Amino acid sequence: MFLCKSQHYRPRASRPSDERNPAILAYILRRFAILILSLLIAAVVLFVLLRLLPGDPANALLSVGADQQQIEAAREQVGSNLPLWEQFLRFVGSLARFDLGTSFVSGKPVVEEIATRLTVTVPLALLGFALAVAIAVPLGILSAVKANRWYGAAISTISQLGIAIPVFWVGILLVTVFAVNLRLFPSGGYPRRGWQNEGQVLYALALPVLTIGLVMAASLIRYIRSATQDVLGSDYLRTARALGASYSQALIRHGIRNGAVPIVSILGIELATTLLGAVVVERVFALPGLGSMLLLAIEQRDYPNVQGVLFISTLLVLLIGFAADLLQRVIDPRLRERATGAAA
Amino acid sequence: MSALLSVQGLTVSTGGKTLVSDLSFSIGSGERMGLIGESGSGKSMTAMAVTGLLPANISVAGSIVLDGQEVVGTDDKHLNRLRGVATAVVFQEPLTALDPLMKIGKQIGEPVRRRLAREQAHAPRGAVEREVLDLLDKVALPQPERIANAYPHEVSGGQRQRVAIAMALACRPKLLIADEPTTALDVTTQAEILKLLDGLVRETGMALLFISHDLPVVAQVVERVMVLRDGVALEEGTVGDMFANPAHDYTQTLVDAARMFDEALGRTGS
Amino acid sequence: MMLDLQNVNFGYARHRKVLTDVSFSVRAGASVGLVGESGSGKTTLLRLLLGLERPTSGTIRFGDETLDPADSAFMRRYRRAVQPVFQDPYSSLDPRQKVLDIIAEPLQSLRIAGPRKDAVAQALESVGLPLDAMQRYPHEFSGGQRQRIAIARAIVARPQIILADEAVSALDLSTRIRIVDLFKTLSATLTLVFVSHDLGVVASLCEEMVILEKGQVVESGKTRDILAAPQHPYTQRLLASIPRMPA
Amino acid sequence: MTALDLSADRPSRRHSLALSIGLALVGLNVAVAILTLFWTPYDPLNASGGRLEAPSLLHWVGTDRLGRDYLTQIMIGARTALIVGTGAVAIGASIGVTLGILAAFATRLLDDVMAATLDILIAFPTLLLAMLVVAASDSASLWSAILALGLAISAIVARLTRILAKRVLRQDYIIASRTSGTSWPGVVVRHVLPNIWPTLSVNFALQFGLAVIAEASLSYLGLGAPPPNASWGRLLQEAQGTVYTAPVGAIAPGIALVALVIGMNLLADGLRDVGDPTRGRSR
Repeated sequence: MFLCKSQHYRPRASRPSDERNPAILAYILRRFAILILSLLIAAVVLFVLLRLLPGDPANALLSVGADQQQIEAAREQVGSNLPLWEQFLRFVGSLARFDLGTSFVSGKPVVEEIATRLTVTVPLALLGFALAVAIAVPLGILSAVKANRWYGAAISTISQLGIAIPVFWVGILLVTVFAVNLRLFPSGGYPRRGWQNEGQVLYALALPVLTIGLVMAASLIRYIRSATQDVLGSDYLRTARALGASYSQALIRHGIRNGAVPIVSILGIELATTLLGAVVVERVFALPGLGSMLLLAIEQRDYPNVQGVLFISTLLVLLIGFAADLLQRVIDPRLRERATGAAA
Repeated sequence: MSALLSVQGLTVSTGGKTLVSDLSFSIGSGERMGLIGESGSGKSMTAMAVTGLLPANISVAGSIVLDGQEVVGTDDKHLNRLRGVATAVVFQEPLTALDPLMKIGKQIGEPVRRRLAREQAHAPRGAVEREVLDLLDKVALPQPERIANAYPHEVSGGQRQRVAIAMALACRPKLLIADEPTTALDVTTQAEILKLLDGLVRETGMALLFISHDLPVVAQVVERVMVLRDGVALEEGTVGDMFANPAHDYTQTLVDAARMFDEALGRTGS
Repeated sequence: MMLDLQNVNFGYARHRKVLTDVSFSVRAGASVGLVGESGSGKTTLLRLLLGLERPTSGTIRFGDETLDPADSAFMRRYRRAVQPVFQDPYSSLDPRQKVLDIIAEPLQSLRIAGPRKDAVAQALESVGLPLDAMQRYPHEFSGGQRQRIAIARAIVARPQIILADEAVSALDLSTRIRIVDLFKTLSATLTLVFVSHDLGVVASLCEEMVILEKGQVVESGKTRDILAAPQHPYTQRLLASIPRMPA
Repeated sequence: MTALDLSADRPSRRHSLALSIGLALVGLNVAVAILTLFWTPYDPLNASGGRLEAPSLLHWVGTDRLGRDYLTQIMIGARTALIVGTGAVAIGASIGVTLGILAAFATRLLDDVMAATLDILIAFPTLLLAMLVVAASDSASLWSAILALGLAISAIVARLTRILAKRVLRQDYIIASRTSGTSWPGVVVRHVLPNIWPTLSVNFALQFGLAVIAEASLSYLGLGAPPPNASWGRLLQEAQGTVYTAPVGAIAPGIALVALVIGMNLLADGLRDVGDPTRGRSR
């Protein structure tokens, strides 16, 4: 009654997926091309917008009352005397070499300054993001699974409220409660010697991280809730249950991966948002990160710094998107197939 | 003699709307029964009620005794010991019924593994994999190895439904519930799947609850049918009796319609 | 000849061919069934006949003119002469329009003179729907009634040909038989091209049929003859696959 | 099959409640904004009491550090928020819907290019873009912020419109419309716009809220409307410095902002269901 085949079926042993590898490779290449193209477009936007800034960038080098000769020399130095297209080529060329110029104000290379600032912004964003995920995943799933209970409804209502609250106001409120009333954390500031004193850095970052975590969690919960609802209503989950898998077994075996597909791309966008949300949060807590560098640069009309910060943040955002897209394809075989066709 | 499945006064309702009212029927072991009804007749509701998988906002009253165990009002943990043991289900839409992200071999392996874990304390190495291949072979899928390594979207609709049947077979259930298993398929594929199901049910001696809107399809695989309309059972009887002498006007309409299309085709068929 | 297809081929660039050398013709007043399963190319064929796509090669003739989607003067005449009915009674009616506006759309777009409300009323009557249906929205109707509305829209401009795409497949049996009857009545005065996978429906509705498999015509002719003695193995298999009522 | 139809049974009472609350919150905001054109409790620019006074019968929310009435400034902030939200969404909607419809109708290649470009544009952070535009404009004016936010919204709206329009274009009633002889512009006006409008309008409300928040953030960062135009963001920034002595100032403008944003979202949710003849049916 059982017609036994001689060979044994071993999962992953024979690999028809090898045939698909070229498709994945083709996708990675195409996606990389889009990444480069995006960076180019970003460069154009930056270039155009910066030319729109009032006045000649050379002015920043000059003291009041400079004569024509000094002005010419300064323009020569900055390159603003060249035709626009040549300025653009120079600009792209130096971006490609990661040469972001030197600050008009401090005279230091922009890249150096950015690197220092990133040691504040990146940990802030990553810790805040991790906190948001840690809050949102269990609560999002709970609010979908227990939608008919009061706490399920309460979670989704609170998250609705959460997306209507500006991040800086949450920061101010947290300062009011934890720094002013309870005196548990500092209301702002950052240790002078940075990461050489980890304890103090973490102490200084506690409230900012909590601020970002809470605000991001509010919007993440909604996405995780809806992804969970999709999984819960799916036919494959019903099949698994009908064939004897328990609720939690079915959710773990089938739900996590399927739920992850939409979530991964959302997480990419949210991580990018977190990074940029850090700009505002840094201001609330007076942290010397990328955001405060940008604000200061705008105030001082320090164009190389403005340009550098904007370019680096765009690069980071695009890289996150790139990674999220690839990760999504690792999880979902259907997307891998489609990679061979034209752009979706 | 106690029936394998005994449904008594089943009433399913949600938000004041009654979907199934006071339905009673039973299926003995090895027996094959059909539920016939058009959309909104409550036939799928009934099947889901038997598995105890209706959503929480739908309330069930009456009694469903499956393999000696009451289903209505029993908590999920106990029902889990029935699902996949006493019953297994094949659903209508083979594409969505399978997990799109899991290879077919692994998906069939899940119920196999659960059954082996239940039956014996220790399963020999490779037993699951061997049985998955056997099952693929049993539902007449070509190149079982290749299919086992493929994802659901990589095989055809008919092949996917064979996979779904293999998953149900993996449970070795006493009662197989097939909910419109061929409705989403082409006619030629439908004929193949019906033949396969018929053969498998006869070979294994499972009981079958076959749900369909299509009279001739039901007639091919079951002995006894019940006609549902708007959640109410109109009549019940053997296929031969009922289709020859329908007692109810509605059944008569359905039979007449099916016969009209049949006659248009002439007598060339089976 | 009302419609005449000669060596029609269709394929999307670089992808597999959908239709290969399809030739058949439809006489005025005839009822022709295009029968095929999924992947047979029957839906693509219908799109070609509706002038929504252009054949890669080959010609479709309407009367003594060639069907050319780019020729707007011709297309206006053609659209007036040829009207479709689709499978899904839910997606074929705009959910945000009243039935009156849905049925009147061909009159308005084809700029057909005359009192619109009267024409719509007449169309509703011929499909067996009450006149007060006009002021209601599609979701207030059942699947069978929606299909009647779709048929009313198709006949309101008094076309010569109805192209039906699986027009009864989504309906319950008891409803299906009534819509088939309606098509039967219509086909007395109209040319009917009925695309379907359901041989039973086609057999009870069409005098002629064309059997398609994988984009090719495998057999065509009088329905009676094909059913009595199917020539092609595919037609034989298709016929043998249809479940029958027990005798 | 049958189970699907049941899930569409949603209590409509919840929606009418949402609609009333939304209407009340947004209505109050609009009323206050209009009122400020004719009357405010005090002169917004000059001191009318002591510095950092606590809330009292004379000054319901107290005074700021220059002794100006706080309630007056919050009321004018309502006007600013409304102008920013409306202006940004108007710009975003008109550019976005046009582009989205064009992309949905474009040939495959052009559509691919437009879709990819929109994805890239959306990847650019709205706030950074706004900061840049505001910095690039001569003086930090309200209009440059509105323009920047409007452009950012237009990319999001365009992408959404494109997806929604493509979904509608796949429906059989579009083919029926075309074979009825309706021209493409006619199809857009008769079928596409009415069918994508419910989802779009909800998105507009969401974008309105995000624009209000973004403007507040810009003002908070010191890049917003210059002083005579009170903005909730700037009020909050000023209040942060005096949070030890006058905590009310750091709370009241935030509540006003959150109320407006939530009100807008509730209003849109409620309106979508009221204006939908297919409400209660899914398919």
